[in-house]
Amino acid sequence: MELTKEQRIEMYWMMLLARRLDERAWVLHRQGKIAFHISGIGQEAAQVGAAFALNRGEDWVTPYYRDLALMICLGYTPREFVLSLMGKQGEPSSGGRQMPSHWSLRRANAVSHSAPVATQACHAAGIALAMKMQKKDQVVLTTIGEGSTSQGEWYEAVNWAAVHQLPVIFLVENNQYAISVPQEKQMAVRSSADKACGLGLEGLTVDGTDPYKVYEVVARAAEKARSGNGPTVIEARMYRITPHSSDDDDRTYRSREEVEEHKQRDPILVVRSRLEQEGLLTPEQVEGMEARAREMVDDAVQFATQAPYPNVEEGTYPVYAEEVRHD
Amino acid sequence: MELTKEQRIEMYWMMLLARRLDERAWVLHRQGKIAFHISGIGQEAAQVGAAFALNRGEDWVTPYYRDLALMICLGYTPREFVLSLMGKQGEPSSGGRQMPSHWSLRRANAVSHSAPVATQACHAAGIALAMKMQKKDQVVLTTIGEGSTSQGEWYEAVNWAAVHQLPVIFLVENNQYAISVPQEKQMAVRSSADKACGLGLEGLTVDGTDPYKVYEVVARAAEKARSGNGPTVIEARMYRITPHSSDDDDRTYRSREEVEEHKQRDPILVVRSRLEQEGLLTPEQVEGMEARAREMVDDAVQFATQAPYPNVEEGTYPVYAEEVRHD
Amino acid sequence: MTEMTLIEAIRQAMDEEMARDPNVFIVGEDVGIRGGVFRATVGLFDKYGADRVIDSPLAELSIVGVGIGAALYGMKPICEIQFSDFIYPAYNQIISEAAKMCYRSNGEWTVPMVIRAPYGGGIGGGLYHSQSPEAMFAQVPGLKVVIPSNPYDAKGLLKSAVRDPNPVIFFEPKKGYRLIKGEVPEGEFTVPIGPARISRAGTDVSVFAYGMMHYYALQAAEKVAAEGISVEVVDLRTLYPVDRETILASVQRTGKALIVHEANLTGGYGAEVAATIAEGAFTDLDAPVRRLCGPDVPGVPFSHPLQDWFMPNPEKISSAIRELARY
Amino acid sequence: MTEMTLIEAIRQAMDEEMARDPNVFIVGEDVGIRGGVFRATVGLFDKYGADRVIDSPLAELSIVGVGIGAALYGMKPICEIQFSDFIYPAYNQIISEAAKMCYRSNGEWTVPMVIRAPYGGGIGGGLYHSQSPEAMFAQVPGLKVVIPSNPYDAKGLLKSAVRDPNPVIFFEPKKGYRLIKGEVPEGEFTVPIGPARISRAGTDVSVFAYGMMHYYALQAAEKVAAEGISVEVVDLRTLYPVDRETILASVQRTGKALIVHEANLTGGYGAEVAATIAEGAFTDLDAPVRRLCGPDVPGVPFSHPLQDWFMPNPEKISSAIRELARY
Ligand SMILES: Cc1ncc(C[n+]2csc(CCOP(=O)(O)OP(=O)(O)O)c2C)c(N)n1
Ligand SMILES: Cc1ncc(C[n+]2csc(CCOP(=O)(O)OP(=O)(O)O)c2C)c(N)n1
Ligand SMILES: [Mg+2]
Ligand SMILES: [Mg+2]
Repeated sequence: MELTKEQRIEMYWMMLLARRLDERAWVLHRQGKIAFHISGIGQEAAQVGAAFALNRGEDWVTPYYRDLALMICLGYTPREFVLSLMGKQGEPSSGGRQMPSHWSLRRANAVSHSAPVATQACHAAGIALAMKMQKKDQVVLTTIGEGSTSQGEWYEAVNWAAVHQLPVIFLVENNQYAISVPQEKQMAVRSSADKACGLGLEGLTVDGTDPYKVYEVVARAAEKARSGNGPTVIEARMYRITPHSSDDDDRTYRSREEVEEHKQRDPILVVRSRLEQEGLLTPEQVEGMEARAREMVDDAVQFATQAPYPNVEEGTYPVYAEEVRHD
Repeated sequence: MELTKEQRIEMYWMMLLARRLDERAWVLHRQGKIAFHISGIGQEAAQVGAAFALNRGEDWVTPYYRDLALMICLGYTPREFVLSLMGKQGEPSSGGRQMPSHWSLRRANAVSHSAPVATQACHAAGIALAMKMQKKDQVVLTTIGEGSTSQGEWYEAVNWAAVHQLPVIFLVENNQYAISVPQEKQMAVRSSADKACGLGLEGLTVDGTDPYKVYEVVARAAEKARSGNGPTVIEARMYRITPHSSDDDDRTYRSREEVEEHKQRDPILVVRSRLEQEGLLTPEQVEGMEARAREMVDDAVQFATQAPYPNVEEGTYPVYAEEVRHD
Repeated sequence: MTEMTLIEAIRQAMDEEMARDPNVFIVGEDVGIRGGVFRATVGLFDKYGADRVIDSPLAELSIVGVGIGAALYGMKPICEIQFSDFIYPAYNQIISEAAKMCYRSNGEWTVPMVIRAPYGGGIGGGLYHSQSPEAMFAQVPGLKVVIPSNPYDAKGLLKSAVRDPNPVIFFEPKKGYRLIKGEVPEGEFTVPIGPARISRAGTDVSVFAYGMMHYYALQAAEKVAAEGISVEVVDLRTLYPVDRETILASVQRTGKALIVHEANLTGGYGAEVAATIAEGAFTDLDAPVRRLCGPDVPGVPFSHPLQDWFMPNPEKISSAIRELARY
Repeated sequence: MTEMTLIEAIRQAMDEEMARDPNVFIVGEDVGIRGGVFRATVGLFDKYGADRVIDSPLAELSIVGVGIGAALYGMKPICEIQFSDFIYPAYNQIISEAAKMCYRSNGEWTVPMVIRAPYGGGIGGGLYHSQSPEAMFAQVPGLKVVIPSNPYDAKGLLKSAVRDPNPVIFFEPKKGYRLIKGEVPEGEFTVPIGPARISRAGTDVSVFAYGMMHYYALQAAEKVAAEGISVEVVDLRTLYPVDRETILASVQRTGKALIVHEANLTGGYGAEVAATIAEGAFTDLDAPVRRLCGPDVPGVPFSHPLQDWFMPNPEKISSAIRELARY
C-alpha cells in the first residue's frame, strides 16, 4: 500500500494535467468558444489520491461534476474532455447530450451521473450491493460536495451501506461552499464525516490538499471494504479556488483576500515543491511535464475544434435500450 | 417541573382511557363494525409523558398514527375518535376523508398528517422556524416510528432544526418493528437517538414504558428549546404489542413468546402497580377509573354509531382554501 | 390451464423469473419474511433467501436508487413500493435517473429494473392508500408503464417487464388482487409490452380502460349489450409508450370513444388518449370524446358514501356508454 | 409605466409583497447574499435580512417541507427551487402534503405558499437545466399552477400567488428572464390566478401557449399575418385549474386549434387542452387539434444542433399554423 516514487510523481502529473486542462477550459470560455465550464481547480489532490487507492478499471466509481482529475486518472482523455466542452460528436459521456463535466466512462466503470446532486450516492450503494451479492472483490467510490450531503438521498445511501455493510467509500469533497452557501448553513457538525457516527459507520476527515494522505485513508477504506468490513465516509477538506461555474460571480459572496489566501496554498504548488524538496523532481522535469501537458491540451483543443457536431438525427435516440446503436 | 401526585394519577388515567378506547376499536373491528384500526397499545406511556411535558394548547404537535394517547391528552375526545373509526360526519380530523388515526385537531395545535411516513418532521421544523421568526415562547413536538427515521425526509428535518437551532423535539417511538421489519434492518446504530450526533444536536434514549421518565426528558428538551438552545432527538423504547394494524398478521414474523413477554411488561400494568405501591391509588380508585373509561367508551361508540355519514356532496370540497365551509 | 387470482399470477411470474435468472432479486418493505403486505412475495423469501428477497429500510427513494445501482451493475431488481401512494419519495430517482440514464449516456448505461406498486381505490384506503398516479409516469420518455387487468396478462407482462432492458413501472390494481380470477396456462409464456388488446369486439362505442376499470368496463359492456348497444372494449395495458394504432383503429370502427380511469380527470392519462383520438381520428368521430374519471379532488375519501361517490363503477360506466350511444 | 425585464418584474413583486406583509419570506438555495443564481432575489437579503431571505441547506424536499410547516403556522413562504429540474426531491411534499392538506383536514389547515422555479430550454442547459415539468403538477387537485409570459403578468400573478391561500407552483420561463421586456405600471396591481388571456385576436387559427412558447407564438402569429392568416393567440397563464371557457370560446371563433409547449408531447399539458377541445368544441372544429411540442426524448440535449432540433421556435410554430390554416 506504500506509494512508490514513480507513483507519487505520476500522481502529480495527473493533478497537473487536469489543472492545465481545466485552466484551458476557462480560457476557451473567455474566448467565447465554449458556453459553460464547471471547474475542479483546487480539488485535484483529493481526487487523484482517491483514484490511486482504487483498483482502477476493476473498482467502480460514481463521480460528480468536479472530478476532472479523478476521471483523468481513470483514463478519460483530454480530447474527450474538450469534445464534451464543445458538445461535439464522439464525446463518450453522453454523445453531446449532457452538459460538460457530467461524466460517464463505461470502459472505466465510471457511471453516468446527472445534475441533480446526491443521486449518485444511492447508485453506489446499489452497485456495492450487487458486488456483495456476486461476491466480487471490488469496491465503489462515490464522490459528492459537502453541500450535497444535506440531501436525504445521501443519508439514505449511507444508511443502506451501513445496514448491509457494503463495500462503498463515500468521499465528500468539502470545498467549503455550495455555490454561495458556506458549510455552516448546511450542517451543524464540523465535518460531514461526523455524519457517519449517526449511521453506525466509520467517518474520517483528511487534508484534501495532500494527495498522499488522501491516498492513504482511501486505500485503507478500500481494504476494509474488500475484506467485508463495510463502508466508510471520508471528508477531504479543500477549497474551491474558482467561482462555482462559468455562470457564477463569487465576488458577490466571498472576499478576494480569502480566495487569495487559498491560492497561496494551491495543492499543485504545494505538491510540486514537496517533490522538488524531496529530490523526486528537478526543475527540468517539472518543465518537461508542463510542456507535455501544454502539448496534450493544445492537441485536445485542436482535435475537438475540428470535430463535427452530432447529426440532428442523433437527438432522437436512444430513449430505450432497444435503440442503442453499437458502432 | 416536578410532577405532582395529581398529575401522575392524571397521566395514568389518560393512558388507561386511550387503552380502553383502543381495545374497543379492536372489538369493533372483530364485530365487523369498522373496517380498519391501527393501534397505539404499548405506546401510551411515552405519548402521555411527552404530552404532559408540553404547554398543551400553546405548543404545537405534528403527530403520527399511533398517537391516540397523545391526542387524548390534547383534548381529542373518545366520541371524536369513534367517529373517525366509522368515517362519520363531524369527525374533526378530516370530516371522514382520512382513514382513522390520521389526526388533526386545530383547536389543540395538532397538525393534520398523512399516511406517507416522515413528512410531518419537516412540517415541525417549519413550524419551529416560524415560531423563532415570530419570537414565540413555543415548542413543537413531532413523533415518528423508528423505521420511518430511515426516510431522508426525517434527516433533512432534523438537519434544518440543528442548523437553525429550532425549538423542536423529535420524539421517536421505537416499538422495535416497522410492520414486520426489525430495527436492525433499518439502521446500524443501537438507537435512533444516536443519529443526532451525526447532525450536531443532542440525542437521548429513554425507557418509553415509563411515562414519568419520558416526561422528564421531554420537559428538559422543551425547556432547552424555549431558551433558544435548539432541538433534541429523543428515542423512547417500547414494544408494539398488537399487530401493525387490523390488516396485519404478526404471527408470520415474530414469535408468540416474544409478544407474551412484552405483554407481561405492559406499561398500563406497570404504572398501575407502581401507583398502588406508592399508595397513590387504591384498588377502588383503579376500579372507578376503569368504570369511568368503560362508560366513556360505551358512550362514544353509541354516539358514533348513531351519527350520520357525511353527505355525498361533502366529497366535493374543500379542494382549495376558498371552498372551506365554516359552520 | 389453472384458474388463479391476479396476485397469484404476479407471484408466479416473480417466482419463475427468479428461478430462471439468478440476477433477478426483490427489494422493498416487508417483502421478506412477511411476504409483502398484500402477500405478493409469499414463499419467495424461504425459497430464495434473504439475499434475493431483501427487506429494505423504510425509504422508497433508496429502494429505487439502490435498485438502479444494482441494475447498472447488471442485476435485475424488482422494487416493490408498498402502495403507489408512497412512490413520490422515489420520484427523483425514477424521473431523473432511471428514465434518463440510457439517453443521457448515449446508451452506455441502461437500467433494467421493474418497479411494482399496487394502485387504485375502492378498498377503504382513504386518500393515501387509493391513489392512481399513472399519469405522473406515463409522460416520461425512457420509462415504460404497464397496468395489467387480469391474471394472464399480469403474469405475462410482469415476466416481460423483468426481461425488459429498461425501467418498467408496473402498477397493479390492488382491488382486483383477489377479486379478479382467470385462466393462466402452465409453463412459459410472456405478453409483450407495447400493444393494447381488444378484449371485446363491438361496433357502437369504444371504451378504453385499464386495470380495475377495465374489469368494470367489461361488466358494463355486458350490461348494455342486453340493451342492444355493441361495445368494443380496449384494454390499454401498456400506457407508455402509447399504442396509438390500436386506439385509432378502434375509433375508426365505432366512431365513439369513452375513456375510463380512476385517477382525477384533469391531466389524467385519459387526456392523452383523448388528444390522440382528436388528432388522429378527427374524421371518424361521430360524437365528442368522453372521459369518465375520478373527480378532481385530492384523493379518494375514506368514508364509504364518499368513496362510492368518487369511484367509477359498472353502473356509471354503463350510463356513460348509453349517453354516448345515443349521441 | 416602466419598461422592465421579466425577472425584474418578479423581483419587484417579491419586494413589494415582503414590504406589505411581514409574514412573507423567501427560502431557497443561494437566494440570500448571492441573490439567487438568476439574480431574482438580488437586494432582498440586504433589505429584509437573513431571517426573511434564508439560504437553505441544499435539499429541495426540506425547502418545501419546511415551507409547508411555516405556512401552517401562518407565514407566507416563497420557496425558490433553483431549477425546475430539481423539484422532484420535493415532489412528495408538494403532492402528498401541500396539495392535499386543505381537503384532507376538511379545511382546518391550509398551505398558503408559493414555489417558484425557473423552467424551460434553449439556454444550453442540457437535460437537467432545461426541463418543463408543468404537466406533473397541472394534474394535482389542491395545487394552482401558474406560468407568466411577460413582465406585467409575472408581477401581477406573482403578487396574487403570494396572497393566495393555497399552494401555487409558479414556473418562470428562464430563457425569457432578460429577453422578455415589457411595460409595467407603477404602483399596486395584481393579475388574477385563473383566467387565460387572449393576447392577440384572430379568426383563422387559435394558438394556445404559455411562457416562452407564448412569446414565440406571438412572433409566429405576426409572421403569418403578413401571409393573410389571422391567428388568435391565447396565453394560458394559469394552467391549473384549467380555464376551459376561454379555450373553448376561442375554438368556437376559429374552428382550429394549435397547442404549443416545450415539454414532451405525450402526456404533456397539451393533452389536457386537446382533450378539453375534443370534448367541448366537437361541433366547432374544422380540423384536427394539433400539438407542437418537445419530442418524446428524455430531455433537451446540450449540443447546439441537438438543442435546436428539440426546441419549438417561431419558425416551427409558423409552419404548423400554416398547415392548420390550409386544412
Ligand atoms: C438537486 C439539486 N439542487 C440544486 C442544484 C444546483 N446546484 C448545482 S451545484 C450546487 C452546489 C453544490 O455544492 P456542493 O455539494 O458543496 O458541491 P461543490 O459544487 O461545492 O463541489 C447547487 C446548489 C443541483 N444541481 N441539484
Ligand atoms: C412513505 C411510506 N412508505 C410506506 C408506508 C407503509 N407503512 C405504513 S406504517 C409502516 C411501518 C412504520 O414503521 P415505524 O416507523 O417503525 O412506525 P410504527 O408503525 O412501528 O409505529 C409502513 C412501511 C407508509 N405509510 N409511508
Ligand atoms: Mg462544496
Ligand atoms: Mg416501529
